[in-house]
Amino acid sequence: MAVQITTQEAVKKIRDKSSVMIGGFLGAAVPLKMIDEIATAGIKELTVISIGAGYRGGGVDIGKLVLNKQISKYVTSHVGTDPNLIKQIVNQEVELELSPMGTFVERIRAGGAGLGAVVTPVGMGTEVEEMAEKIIVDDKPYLLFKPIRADVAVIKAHRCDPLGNLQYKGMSNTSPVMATAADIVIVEVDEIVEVGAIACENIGTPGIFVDYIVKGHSYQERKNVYEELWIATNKL
Amino acid sequence: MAVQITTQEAVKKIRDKSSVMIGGFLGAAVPLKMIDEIATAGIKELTVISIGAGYRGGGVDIGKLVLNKQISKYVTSHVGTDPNLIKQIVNQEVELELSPMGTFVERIRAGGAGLGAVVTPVGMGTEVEEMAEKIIVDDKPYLLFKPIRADVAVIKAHRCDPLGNLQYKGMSNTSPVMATAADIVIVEVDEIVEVGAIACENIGTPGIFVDYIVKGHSYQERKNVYEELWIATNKL
Amino acid sequence: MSRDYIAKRIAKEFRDGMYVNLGIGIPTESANYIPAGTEVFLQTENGGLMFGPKPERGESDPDLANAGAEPITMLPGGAVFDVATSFAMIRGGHIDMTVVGALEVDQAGSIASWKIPGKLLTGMGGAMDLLYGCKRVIVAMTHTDKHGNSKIRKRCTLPLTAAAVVDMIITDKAVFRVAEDGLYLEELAAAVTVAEIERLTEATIMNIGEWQESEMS
Amino acid sequence: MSRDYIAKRIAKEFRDGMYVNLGIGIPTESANYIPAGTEVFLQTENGGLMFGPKPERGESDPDLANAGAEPITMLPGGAVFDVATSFAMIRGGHIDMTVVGALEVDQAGSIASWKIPGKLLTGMGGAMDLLYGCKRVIVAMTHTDKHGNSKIRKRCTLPLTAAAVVDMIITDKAVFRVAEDGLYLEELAAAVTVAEIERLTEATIMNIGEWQESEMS
Repeated sequence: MAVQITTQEAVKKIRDKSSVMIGGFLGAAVPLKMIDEIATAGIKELTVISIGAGYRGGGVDIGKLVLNKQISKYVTSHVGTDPNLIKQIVNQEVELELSPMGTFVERIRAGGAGLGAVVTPVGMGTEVEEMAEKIIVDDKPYLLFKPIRADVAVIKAHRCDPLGNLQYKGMSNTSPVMATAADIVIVEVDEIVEVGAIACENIGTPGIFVDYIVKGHSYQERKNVYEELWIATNKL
Repeated sequence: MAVQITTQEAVKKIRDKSSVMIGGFLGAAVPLKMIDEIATAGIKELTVISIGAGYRGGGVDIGKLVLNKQISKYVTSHVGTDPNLIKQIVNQEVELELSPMGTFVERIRAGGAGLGAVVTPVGMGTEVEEMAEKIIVDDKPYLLFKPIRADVAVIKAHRCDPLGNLQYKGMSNTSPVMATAADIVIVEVDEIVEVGAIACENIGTPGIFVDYIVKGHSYQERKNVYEELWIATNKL
Repeated sequence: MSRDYIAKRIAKEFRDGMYVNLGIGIPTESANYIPAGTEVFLQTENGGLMFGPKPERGESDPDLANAGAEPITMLPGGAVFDVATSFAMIRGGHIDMTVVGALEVDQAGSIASWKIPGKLLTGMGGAMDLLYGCKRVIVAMTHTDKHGNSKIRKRCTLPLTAAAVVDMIITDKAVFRVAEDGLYLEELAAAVTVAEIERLTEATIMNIGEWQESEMS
Repeated sequence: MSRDYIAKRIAKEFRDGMYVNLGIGIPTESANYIPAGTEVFLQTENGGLMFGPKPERGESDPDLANAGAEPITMLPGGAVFDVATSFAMIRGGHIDMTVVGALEVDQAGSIASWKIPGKLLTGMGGAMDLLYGCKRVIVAMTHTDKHGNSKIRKRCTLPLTAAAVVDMIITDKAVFRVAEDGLYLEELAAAVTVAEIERLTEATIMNIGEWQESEMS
C-alpha cells in the first residue's frame, strides 16, 4: 500500500552511498522533480542505476547529479549522451558498470522476479564476455549475468491512485521493471486520481510494488518543459 | 503483419505431431472455437503446451482433445482438473512434462525472448531438482531450465485490428507470452476493429507477434457459454 | 464445523494492507472472516490483484476468473495482468502471505501437498512458486488424515512441495509456530487437551512441557 | 550528398510489412525514402512500434520519444510498451531488419561500432542486442574514415559490437553482400570504378575479378 509524501520527505529515503534506480530513457520520461530534489539534497556517493545517462549534452535531469559530483558508480548500458559523466569516468571519479541494454533491463527484471541469473547470447564474441560468466546450454555458449537490485527506485508514471496503482502514457521505458526490483519504490506522477478511476486493464504497475507517491509536474507543465528542451536543442 | 483467415484454414497450420501452445488458464480465457476446430480436424499426436489441463471435470475445451486421444505429450504445470488426461498419463498414452507454474511461464518467455535458460530457486529441495540442471550463482543453488517454444501458438484476446494488434480484457493469462514463442501465432478474438481503434497504450500484444487472426465467438456469446458452464458446475 | 474454525482462525492472521494469496478450499473461505477495518488485497496467480466475491448470475465476465477458473469480480483499484507478471510478483517476494492446504507438514517447515506416488498425480501448479516466494507461509489443514494419522510429521514422507518454508500451521485442533529449532504449540482449540495434541502429533513439539505446566497452574 | 545516396540505397531494402529498427543518423534518414506502396513498421528500442515523424511544435508529447530522446508521433495502429518487452522482441528474433552505422566492418560480417580504446567511451547501448537479434543486419556507413582509411577490413581492429552478424554493407561507394565464405561486391555507386573500390577496401572481395570482367564486356 502506497503513501503520498512530498519530494522533500521522499528524498530522505535516499542516503549517502545508496543505490538508486532512476526510470526513463536518456532524459525522456524521467522523474524530473525527484531528480531535482536529489540534486538539492546533495546526497553523495550514489550508485545510480539507469539505462543510459541524462539528456544529450549533459547538465539536464540525471546530468545535474553528475555536475554536482553526487555519483560514485554508474550502472548502465550507455553514457554517450553526457560528456561530463564520461569525463568523470575517464578521471576515475565514477566507476562504470556496463551491460548491453537488453541484458541491463533483464538483470533488473530478474532482480525483481526472484530469478537467479540472466542467460543471454548477446555479447558473445565481444569484450562483454569478460563482464559475465560463460555457460553452455544445449551445446550453445551463453553469458550468465547476475540480477540487479537497488535500495531505492525512483520511477515515473502518468498517474496513480492512492493505492499506488500506476498508469503509464506512451513509452513506459524502464519504470515498470524498476518498480519490482528495489527495497523502496518512489513514483513521481503527473496526477493522483481516485481509487477505481484507472480501469484494471490499464494499470501498468499494481500498487503492490509501490511504497511512496510524489506529485510531480502536471502533464501540461511537463509538456512545456520538454517542448522548451526540444526546441532549445533543435529537435522540434 | 497478420492475415485474417477462417478457423478451418487456421487449423491446417497445425499438423500431426505439431507442438501447439494453447492460451488460457484451466479452461478460462481459452480460444474456444479453435480448440473445437482442432478436435473436429482430428489432428493426432500433438504436443500440447498449456499452463494446466482443461476445465474441471474434463471433456470441455482442451479436454475434448483428450477425449479424442489427439495428444501424445502434455507440457504443463498441472493436470489435476482433467481425470481423463490423468488416466491417459497413468496408462502411458500421454507423456507428461511438468514444471512449477512460474517456471513453466518463464520458460516460454525465455523461448520468445531469445534467452538461453531460466535460472530459478523454485523447486530446490524437491523432486523438481531431477527435472533440471543444478547451478550455483553467488554461492546459492538454483535450477536451470531450458526455454520452451512451439510450432504453433493458439491464443485468445478480446479484440484486434487488421495489423494483429491485440487488446486483452481481464486476465490475459498465458496468451501474451505464448504469442512470442511459436513459429506461427494464431489469435482468436471476439471482435476485429479498425486500425487505430485500440489506443497505443492498450495494445497488450503488438501485431509483430501475430500471424493469423480468427474470429471467435462474440463477447456476448462467449459470456453465455461461460455462464452456462459455471452454473452447470455450481460455480455461479 | 472444524472447517469454519480453521477459516476463522486464519483470518486472525490478516493485517491491514497485506497482499495475500489464498489457496483453494479452506484458505479461500477465510476471506469471509477478514476483520472489519482490515483491508486485505487478494492476489490470484492467474493474473489479478484485489479481486472480490463471485458475481451475480448474468453479471459474470468470461475474462475474470480465479486460479480455479471460477468467476470473480474485481474491486475498485483491482489490477489484471498476465501470468509472467503474476509469477514475477510471487517468486520475487512481493506477496506478504500465502495460506495453503497440505497433505503433510514437518517440524522443519517442509510441506508435501502435490503428489502421492502411485495415487495422486496432478502436478504442482503454482504451489512451489507461492511457497518459495511469499514472505509468510501458513498451512491450514485438518490435524489428522481420515484414518486418524498425524499430518504433522517429524519428517514428511511424501514428495515435498517446498523445503523449510512454513511459518505457521493452523489445524482444527491447534496452532503451531515453526521456528528455526522446531515446532512450538501456540494455541489449542476449544476442548482440546495437550494430551490429545501430543497423541495426534507425530512431530516433536518443543514447548509441550511448558504447555502442560501452564495448563496445570 | 553521399549521405542522401546511402539513405536512398538503404530504402531499396525495405519490403512491404517489414518490422525494422533504424539506428540514429543516416539509417533513420532512410525512412524518408520508403517506396510508395511499401508499408514499413518502425520499432524504437525504448518501447514503440509504428512511430511516425516528429510532431509540430506545440503538439509534442513528453511520453513519446525515440531512442535518442527526440520527440516522435505514433501512427494509427502503433503500440507502446516497456523496455523489457522491447528487448524481448529484439533479442527474440522478431524484428525483420536493422540498419546501423559502424566504425569498421570485416569480411566475416563482424562489426565494431561502440568503442575506441582510449578515445571513445559511450557504452554499447542496445546495439549488441539489435545486431544479435534482428533477422537481417545492414551496415550503412562511409566507405572510408576521414583519413581515407578503409572501414571495410579483413578483420576489425576495434572492439567488436557483434561477431559474424552483418548481411549487407551499404557505403557511399558500393554495396556488398556478406556471405558465409566472404564479401561479395553487388553494386557500385555512380562514377565509382572497380579499381577505386579495390584500392579503398582492405577486405578481400570474393568476386572482384568477375566484376572487372563484366565491366569490360
